[in-house]
Amino acid sequence: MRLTSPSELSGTIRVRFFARYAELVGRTEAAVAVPLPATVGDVVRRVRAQLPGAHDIPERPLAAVNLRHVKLDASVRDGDEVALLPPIAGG
Amino acid sequence: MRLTSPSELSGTIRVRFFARYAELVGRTEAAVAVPLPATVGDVVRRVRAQLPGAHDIPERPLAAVNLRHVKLDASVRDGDEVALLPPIAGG
Amino acid sequence: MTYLTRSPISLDALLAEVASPECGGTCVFLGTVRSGPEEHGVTAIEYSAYEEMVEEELGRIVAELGERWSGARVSLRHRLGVIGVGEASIAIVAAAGHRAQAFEACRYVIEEVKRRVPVWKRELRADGTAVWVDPSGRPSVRLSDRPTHV
Amino acid sequence: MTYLTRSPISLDALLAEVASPECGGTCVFLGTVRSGPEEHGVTAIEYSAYEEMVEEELGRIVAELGERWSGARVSLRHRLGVIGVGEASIAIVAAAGHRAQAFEACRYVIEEVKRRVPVWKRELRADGTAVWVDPSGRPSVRLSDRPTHV
Repeated sequence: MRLTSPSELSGTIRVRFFARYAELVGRTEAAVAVPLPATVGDVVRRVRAQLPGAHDIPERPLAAVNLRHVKLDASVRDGDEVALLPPIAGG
Repeated sequence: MRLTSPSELSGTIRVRFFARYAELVGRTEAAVAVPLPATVGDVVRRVRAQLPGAHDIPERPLAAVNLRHVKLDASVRDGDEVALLPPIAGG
Repeated sequence: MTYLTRSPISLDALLAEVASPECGGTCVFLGTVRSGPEEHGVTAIEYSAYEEMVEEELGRIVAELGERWSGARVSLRHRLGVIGVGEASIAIVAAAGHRAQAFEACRYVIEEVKRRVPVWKRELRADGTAVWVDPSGRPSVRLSDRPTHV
Repeated sequence: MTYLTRSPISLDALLAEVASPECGGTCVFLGTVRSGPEEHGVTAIEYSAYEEMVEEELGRIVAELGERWSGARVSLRHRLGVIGVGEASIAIVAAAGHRAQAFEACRYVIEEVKRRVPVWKRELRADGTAVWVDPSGRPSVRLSDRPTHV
């Protein structure tokens, strides 16, 4: 299980929170360390487990990496910006 | 043939011409006498036969009676306004 | 209601006519005088109409709109006379609770106008000629450049 | 390109951006803050966004438009911040040679915005509460009225 292996390379992901999710965690961003290789889904699991209030973020939220929508199985690299997006309601 | 019967009641129709049709006949309206009962088609035939330049109006033009689109078999009454409409090109 | 004007159309005035707190979507259509490669040097278009019937027919179209999209609000103007390239000959504003209705209602009005409302246009060309436009959008008959009688 | 603004949107400026003699049809969509019976006393909506991504995503939508409707020209603005009832949160202008393209292009932009562009809204109510709006247009979660951190 990648997330618990201490021997692997680790990356730091900038995670951003918006709207209701920002309210839930009481912040708009966090730096999250994940063992690599990792997916957006891995980042979400880590966020939900570690950040106070983040457990109320859905298990499968809408997400973006580096300003593009992605699926949760998209991979992330060290330095990526992952955004967790509440249901879009613009226009 | 109604149009040639002298014994029938006659009606006077105000005929209006627009755009290219007005150019063809060199006028924007005419009073046309038709034996009644008569249809818009009868009025058109009479106009095309009698008015200089009107023969270049199509045999079956778009027409309106009293500000409403009608088919050529619609009946007309004394005092009606019949308009012969070139292909519509508004908007 | 007077839907016809010989002055430039004020979109702001039309928007104000339909504004309502219950409308979340507004769709506008502007038809403007075009002078692209297909137009062969059009400098302006002269619009003429069977004016009394235009008013009646547009009134009927607006009434139909109220039946099809209840809660939709519409305002419109059709301009007549000589209209220069880039200027609007028609402006339609349809506001509704939600966007789908606003788009559909606005589209309905312009399609019905093109089909039913007795307006004609004559392209004025840079070479001094004038050409009646047929409904497909392309001129069909070239006539002299004497002024129309209408 | 900057598609976001915190000021009232000038439709005239957007129309001027796309005006072209080769365009005969222009379709506009305005999304305005609604306060109908469904809205339970909404006085304004506060719009927030993932601003950098909004700019990128709108740029991508505009690029797609050019591929699908060649010759279509589009301009748009999305407003953020607190927007009062009746004011526009988004304005989209699509101009094209002919009306069908203008309508389709304008509709495409607003549908893609609703689907892809990371903007959120919080309804501000007359009773002092604030409610995040879910994508179906109805609020789903009632939260405190403390200001959002975004």
